[in-house]
Amino acid sequence: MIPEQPVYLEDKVDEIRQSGRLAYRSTALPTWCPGCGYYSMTEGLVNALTELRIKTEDTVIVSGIGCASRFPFFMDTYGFHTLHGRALPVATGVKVANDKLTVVAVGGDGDGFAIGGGHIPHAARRNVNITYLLFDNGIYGLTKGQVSPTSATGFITPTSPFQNRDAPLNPLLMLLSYGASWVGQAYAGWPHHLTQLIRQALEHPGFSYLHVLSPCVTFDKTDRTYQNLDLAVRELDADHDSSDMAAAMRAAADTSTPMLGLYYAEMRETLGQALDLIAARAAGAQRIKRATTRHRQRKAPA
Amino acid sequence: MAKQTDIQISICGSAGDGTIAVGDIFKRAMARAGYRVIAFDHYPAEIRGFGKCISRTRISTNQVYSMKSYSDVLVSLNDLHAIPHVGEVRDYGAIIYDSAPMSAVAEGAHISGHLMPGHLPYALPIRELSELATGANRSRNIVALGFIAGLYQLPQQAFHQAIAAKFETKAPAVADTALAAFDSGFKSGSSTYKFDDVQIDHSRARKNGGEVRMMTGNGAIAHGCLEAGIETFFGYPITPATGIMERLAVEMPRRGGRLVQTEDEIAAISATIGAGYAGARAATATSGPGLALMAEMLGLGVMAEVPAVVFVSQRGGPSTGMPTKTEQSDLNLAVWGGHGDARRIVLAPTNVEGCRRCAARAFEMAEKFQVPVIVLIDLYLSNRYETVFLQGEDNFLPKNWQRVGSSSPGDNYRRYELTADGLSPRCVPGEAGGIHTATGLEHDEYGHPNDNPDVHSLMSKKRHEKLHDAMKYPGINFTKRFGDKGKIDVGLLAWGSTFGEALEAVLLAREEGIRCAAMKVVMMSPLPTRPILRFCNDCQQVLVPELNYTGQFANLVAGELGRPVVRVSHATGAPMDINYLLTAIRNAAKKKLRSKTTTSNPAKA
Amino acid sequence: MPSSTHHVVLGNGIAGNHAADVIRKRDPNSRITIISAGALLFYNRYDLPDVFRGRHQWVDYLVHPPEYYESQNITLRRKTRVVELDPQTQTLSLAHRETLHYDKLLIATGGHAYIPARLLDDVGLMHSFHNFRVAMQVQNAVRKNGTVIMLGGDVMGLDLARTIIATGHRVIVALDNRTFWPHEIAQSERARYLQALESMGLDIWDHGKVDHIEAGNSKGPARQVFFEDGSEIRGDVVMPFFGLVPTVDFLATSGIDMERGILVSPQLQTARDNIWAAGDVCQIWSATSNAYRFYYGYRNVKMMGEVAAYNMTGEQSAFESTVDEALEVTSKGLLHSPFWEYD
Amino acid sequence: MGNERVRKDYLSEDEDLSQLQYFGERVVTTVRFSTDPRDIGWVRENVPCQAACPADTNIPGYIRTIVEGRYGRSYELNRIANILPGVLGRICSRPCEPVCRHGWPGNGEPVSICHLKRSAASLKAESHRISEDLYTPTGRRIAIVGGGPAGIAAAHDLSILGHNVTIYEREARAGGMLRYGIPEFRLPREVLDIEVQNATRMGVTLQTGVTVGCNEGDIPLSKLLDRFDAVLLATGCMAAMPLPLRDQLDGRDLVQEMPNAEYGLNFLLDLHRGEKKTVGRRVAVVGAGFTSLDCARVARRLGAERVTIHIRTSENYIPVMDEEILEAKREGIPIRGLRTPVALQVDDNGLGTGICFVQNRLGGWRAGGRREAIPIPDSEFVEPFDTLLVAIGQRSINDYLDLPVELDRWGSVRVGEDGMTSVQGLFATGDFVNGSSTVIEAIGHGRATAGKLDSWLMQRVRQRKVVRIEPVDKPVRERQFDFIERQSVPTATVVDRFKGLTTEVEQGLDTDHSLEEAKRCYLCYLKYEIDVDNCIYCRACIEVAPRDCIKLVEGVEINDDGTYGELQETNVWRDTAAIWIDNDECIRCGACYKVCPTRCISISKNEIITQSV
Repeated sequence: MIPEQPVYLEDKVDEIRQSGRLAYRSTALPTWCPGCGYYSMTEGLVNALTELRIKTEDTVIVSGIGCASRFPFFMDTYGFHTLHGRALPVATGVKVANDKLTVVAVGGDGDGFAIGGGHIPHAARRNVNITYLLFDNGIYGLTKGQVSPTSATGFITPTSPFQNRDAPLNPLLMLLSYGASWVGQAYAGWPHHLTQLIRQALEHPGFSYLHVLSPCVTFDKTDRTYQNLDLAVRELDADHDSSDMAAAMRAAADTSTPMLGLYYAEMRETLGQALDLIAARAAGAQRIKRATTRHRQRKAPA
Repeated sequence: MAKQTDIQISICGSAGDGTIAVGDIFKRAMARAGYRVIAFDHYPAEIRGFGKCISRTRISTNQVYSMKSYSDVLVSLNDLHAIPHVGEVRDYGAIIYDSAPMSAVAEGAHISGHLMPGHLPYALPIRELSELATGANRSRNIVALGFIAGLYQLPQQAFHQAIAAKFETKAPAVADTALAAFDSGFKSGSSTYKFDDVQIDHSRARKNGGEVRMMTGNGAIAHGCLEAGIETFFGYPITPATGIMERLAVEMPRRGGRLVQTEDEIAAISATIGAGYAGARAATATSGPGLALMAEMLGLGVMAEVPAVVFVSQRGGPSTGMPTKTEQSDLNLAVWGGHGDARRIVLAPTNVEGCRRCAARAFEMAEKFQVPVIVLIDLYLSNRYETVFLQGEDNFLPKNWQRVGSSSPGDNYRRYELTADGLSPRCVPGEAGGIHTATGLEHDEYGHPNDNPDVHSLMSKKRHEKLHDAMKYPGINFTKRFGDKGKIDVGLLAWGSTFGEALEAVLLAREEGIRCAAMKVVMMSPLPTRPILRFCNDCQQVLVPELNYTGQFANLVAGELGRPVVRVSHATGAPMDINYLLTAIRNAAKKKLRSKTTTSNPAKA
Repeated sequence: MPSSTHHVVLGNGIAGNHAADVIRKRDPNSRITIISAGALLFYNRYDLPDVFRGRHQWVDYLVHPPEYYESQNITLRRKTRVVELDPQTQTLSLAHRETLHYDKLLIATGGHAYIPARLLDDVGLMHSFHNFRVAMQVQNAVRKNGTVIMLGGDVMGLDLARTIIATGHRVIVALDNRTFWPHEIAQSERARYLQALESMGLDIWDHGKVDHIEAGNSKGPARQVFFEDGSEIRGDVVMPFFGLVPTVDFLATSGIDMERGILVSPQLQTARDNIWAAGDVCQIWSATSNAYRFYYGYRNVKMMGEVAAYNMTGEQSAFESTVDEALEVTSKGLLHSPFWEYD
Repeated sequence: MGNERVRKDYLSEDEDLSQLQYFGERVVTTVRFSTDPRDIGWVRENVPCQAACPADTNIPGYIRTIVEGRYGRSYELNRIANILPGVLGRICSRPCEPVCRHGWPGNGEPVSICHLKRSAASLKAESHRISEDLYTPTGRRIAIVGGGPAGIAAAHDLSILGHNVTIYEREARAGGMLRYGIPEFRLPREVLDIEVQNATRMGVTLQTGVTVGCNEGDIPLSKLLDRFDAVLLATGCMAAMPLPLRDQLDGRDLVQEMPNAEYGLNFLLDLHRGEKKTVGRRVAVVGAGFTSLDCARVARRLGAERVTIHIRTSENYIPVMDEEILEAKREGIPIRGLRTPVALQVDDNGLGTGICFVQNRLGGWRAGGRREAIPIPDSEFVEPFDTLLVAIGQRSINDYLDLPVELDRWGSVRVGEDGMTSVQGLFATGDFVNGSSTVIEAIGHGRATAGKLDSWLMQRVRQRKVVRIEPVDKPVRERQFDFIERQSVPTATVVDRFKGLTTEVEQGLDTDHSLEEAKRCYLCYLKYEIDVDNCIYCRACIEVAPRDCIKLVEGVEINDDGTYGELQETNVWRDTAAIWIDNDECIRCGACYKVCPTRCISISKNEIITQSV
């Protein structure tokens, strides 16, 4: 679109250069399929990090396996490309090791909800202060288009040639019930909105889960395409109360018209705080214990 | 008498009798008294109820590394459980039991009917004494303990302190009760005429017993972790490794360390690798089944060159196998487990002291060689107690990784730079200029994915050859020979907990005049083949005793040395049977004699 | 014949052990259990005086090594006291509340030292000598060249006295009407026998009955014995030797005929089926003297055990003592009792 | 015909999503005007046809309106530029077509821009009314000498600007070369009449049959200069270039002396003035321009049996459209190349019998894509003829100037930046200044000079070029349009052509063919731009791009004149500040636009228009 004020591309380019956005990018060109929503996620993260002025060396991006796995390679931050389904526990390890780091786990629906499904509830309940960007395109892209836990019933893929008969998961409902302290949904087709949500997610102290809807432009030409998503998605109602779990769950339950925005957020003790508290308690306990020991030893010889 | 102290006391009871607890007090008291202790408890797989518990403690003037094949004293807190163990008491050894059980017992159900003629019975109204002293029969175990102390005139003070320490977290009344029970037992023990020939050489007890610590293998590992300044630990409960986590859960927070119980072993190793990547000294602990789950992530650690320490305490397998029985059947998994050429460092300490040292060094090695280090022990070593010197601490290195290689952070930094020794400059998140992405994909020096043939061969070479120096790493004897020097008839090549029994057997065999020696091998991967080969060449016959069916270590050695060895495999779930081993040595020695006579004559002619 | 018959022998003495030995020979497959109140394997009490000769290892007193019991498949239950016998159900109740069933029972619990009622208060101050442990205690209690006071002075005591004196100690015998028990001594003969005692080196103390005993003060001898006539003597130990009484207390409810001991036929059969008795515990019917009487001495006791064993395993042989029971004074003027002999 | 569907696509207000595969709604913001050199430079660089057009015709604009079926608007867009669309739609030399992006390597044939111009003119509604933005009268009086294309164009503009304009035309009617040089079978006179009429009817006084010159009866230029505020000379090049021949004495011109030889220009002028012209059986035409072709074709129509065109190089290198050459050949006119006339053979009674050529070989290149011709020694030969027509070029005549006007070394007047000659108030334009050129160049130059003249008169610039930027809410092309063949124009049969001199050869495109042809146009004035704010750098556009038209760039150079320079391409992710659609390569297929997941690609229409200031 043409803005009212004439904007010239090269002016914009200078602006971008000055913004420092590019510093977050690696030199290697992303190898995702052109049009892939991961680009949207990458830019969203890049912009959010830029806005928040988070240093590249203080950022760690952890990925598992799947199309997301290459994510870290396209960022000039610290990155760890791990194993299928293991992004969350590894990220937890990084965060526990160094609370000062901004840790972002990225993964797809297969990585997150199939092989890695066991880790999500625990990252959520521990409220480890990381951000989990889950990229849901309802398909296994890297292995060339098999059904995933979020594939629609009836979806036909090489591994479900006679239609997928499984019901898809409802990740948002899961995360809400897992006790994730920040749950939001974005859409790769709305990059600005996505950026803002990622920013909020990064700012949230605790486990923030951002569900990013995206097509697989290569292996799903029929079901979850940009066209269809464009028509399906809408923003959460303006009056949605993100502190109201019930409301969030109602919204999450409506899968026909996926709603974008912040579903639920609460402030809760993070894993880091918990561990600090434990450390404090332990220090205290030690003092008490010594006292009793002395008492005993006075008595013992009697 | 000049004879040095070397006695083994077994306390047998039912879960809930406080068998293990009282055994614990006993060994701690003896350690305080300055004796060397090794102890191995047997407790049931059942959570509660009437499972059998046996606490065996061997105390000696000089540290020994295996239990004796027999006990000198058996205390029965529960006859039904104790009766089958009467046979493990030697002739003229003592058996202490309750002469006044609370309820009538069926014919043959009382231990007094099962003593061997050589045993010396001490029928003691344990329950009554307990009730007399404490008003309740719950302190039978401690009465019995007191009785032993009294009977053998062990230092009462040491026991008082041990008991006080044991119950320091409980209400004071608890400790008072315990002390009263002990004293009554002690009194009757002292006044009992001593028929047995169990001898304790009090003169040789080190007076300054304080600097000696009593630890299990698990405890020693935890201790080593703490000495190494462990920062994060992630674990998932599994017998027999849980003790490590439980200990660290108490101690780490006090030192600002962070411990998280994860949802499974996969998460545990994942988080450990994550923390290692982030620069923390990180570890996890598990057993065979857990290690199997961790195999994939270990591959990542090797590929991404992330330091991490994994403590593995083996138990009876495969599958759930025998969770409370010991076995050395995860060696293959530890050394080779996982996909791809995933060379990692595997240390297998042979005693509790070794557990501590290996645990601490493991962090240093993981850091220096940028690779996961597995410290492989087994249930026997995990749970057995030994006295450990903390005097003259090895000074373990604080966390640091030297900047090797030419590329320095910021300046064309190459995380996986190919260097002479294969070690690359490591940076961790938070360090400007060190930004890189660690990956499980094959990668070039910068860490960029690259599956070009040259890159793969070069990087594979790097990942393997950087470990050569590990065999030279100071502070641990990766191999050590004991027994006869020079050419010998029989050599035992032993690893892990089994080495203790091997050494014991060798000592016994030497008393029989067999020329033999034992070599302990602490480093399983990479295998220090040179010293092992030298040893083997000194031996007419090399026996490899181990607690598994297939002879995993034997296979490893035979494979790497291309030299035949004799498997002495013993997969019963129990520690290596010294007599079984002794027989094997005798046979080997005989065979050797035969072969000598047949072969030597023509040689002479 | 493969027999699962359970032969239970009460008593780990000479009678019991010889019985067990014979039973095993005659019925190799039967179950044999010997029940002993003591802690040790079978040893020869006749050797116990040797504790004064420096023989302090109980192992040295054993008649059989441990392996013997294994080879003979004999179960020896030590530190086990029988508290009750029920002939109806053929069960024994043991002190630790275990019950034990028997098919054939031999009671050979022997006897224990008789203590005159008036001395019961001072039992704690007296030393007995009935087993290794107490023997050792006596040996420990007696100082070098110390003094042993024997009250009464039966043949066991006199036997011990010989050794004590031989090892350089002093023995004072406080005479009593049970001196020389179980030998019956005619008054006329008494002086001659006392003479013999003195010539053996014993000190005779003839001041009538003991009034009471006291522990001595820190220095000086550990014991003082006061007599009714006010006289007193001092020594390291005071040992009662008033003869034996059968150990039968646990038979109170068993309905077995007893006088002082268990009354048995010449076949050593008690009044109850499947129960025999042998040794110092039993009184055997003597047709010649028309009375139930005791037979003492190693050979008698051994014989009883064997006879009982035969009869328990199907024989019907009778006991006949072959021992001349007379106490004699040797040509050297020394005493000699046939009950001192054993092999 | 796909015609209906396409119309529907582009005309219906409610878009049919299923057919137009693009997503979401555009926020159409207001049109804006820009004088930013980057915008102007962009149009100049990215609309090659318009850049090539001397009259600065908004070619994409008028072609798109044809696609939209708005022929009238299309005609107007043309007229704004060249005032004689119908005429130029037939005889324009089409400098635009060779540069047409569609003709670039790999893109196929250029769009037949010219024929579409004609379609606009001929297909516009009967009721079409032309519109003019009239300025208020200034009272200034301007005399224009010469009623040719340049003069007429200038007159039109000056009159619109509110001046009183008088054209002094020597001939009986206005039109100059259009009327007297170009044969009717190429340019029907009624078309010419209407458009000249349209151009001059807003208060332009036509003084025909009046010669400005020094002979008696003529109006001296000096006098005009007194009577008018300004005088504009637009007398073109009305004299034929003499044929240089060997051993030809000074002053003599064999061509003029010979009864059966003539200069082609004069031949045509006479013909169109109404003279009865005849030619022999064999006609030799020397020369390689429109004139020579016209002469040859006229000669055929006049009954000549063998007409041959002799040229110095070869037909590949002559400044004539291929169609013309093709038509000439169809009419049986061979073109003989690589020969230069060196002499004429004359018989006793002075008739030329043959022309003597020297054989050439091709040499190096000359400016304007012409080739050198290098004579081969001793290679002369003779072509016999009955009639010789020489058309090797034209020149201006300035013997009528009674003022000391500065001339250049070719003898034409020298004009300054402001279009004025060395004489105050005396301006000159068209071929008279530039030497023989094309109609469209004359018109363009005439109008340009008119603008300068106006500025001089009013002492200020009253008009300027601005870029009009209008958002376009969807791509108006589809990729398949790129595969439409260039539509060929139907022509009259040779038999019919020879029935007379007036039968128009090219019939022009009918509605359907016009539409098809129009669809071919890339509409280069559409600017495809990526909004980097919205761009996620996913490169989906690059994936679907039909050519290397979308690039990862660090930035773009800006030339000294403020226009865009080279794109600084990169393939380093961190340096990729933007994904940039290189409009130079862009063929406006809309593929990128349709595939963009975030709809960050915008389309705008960038047209240069004249704005009054």
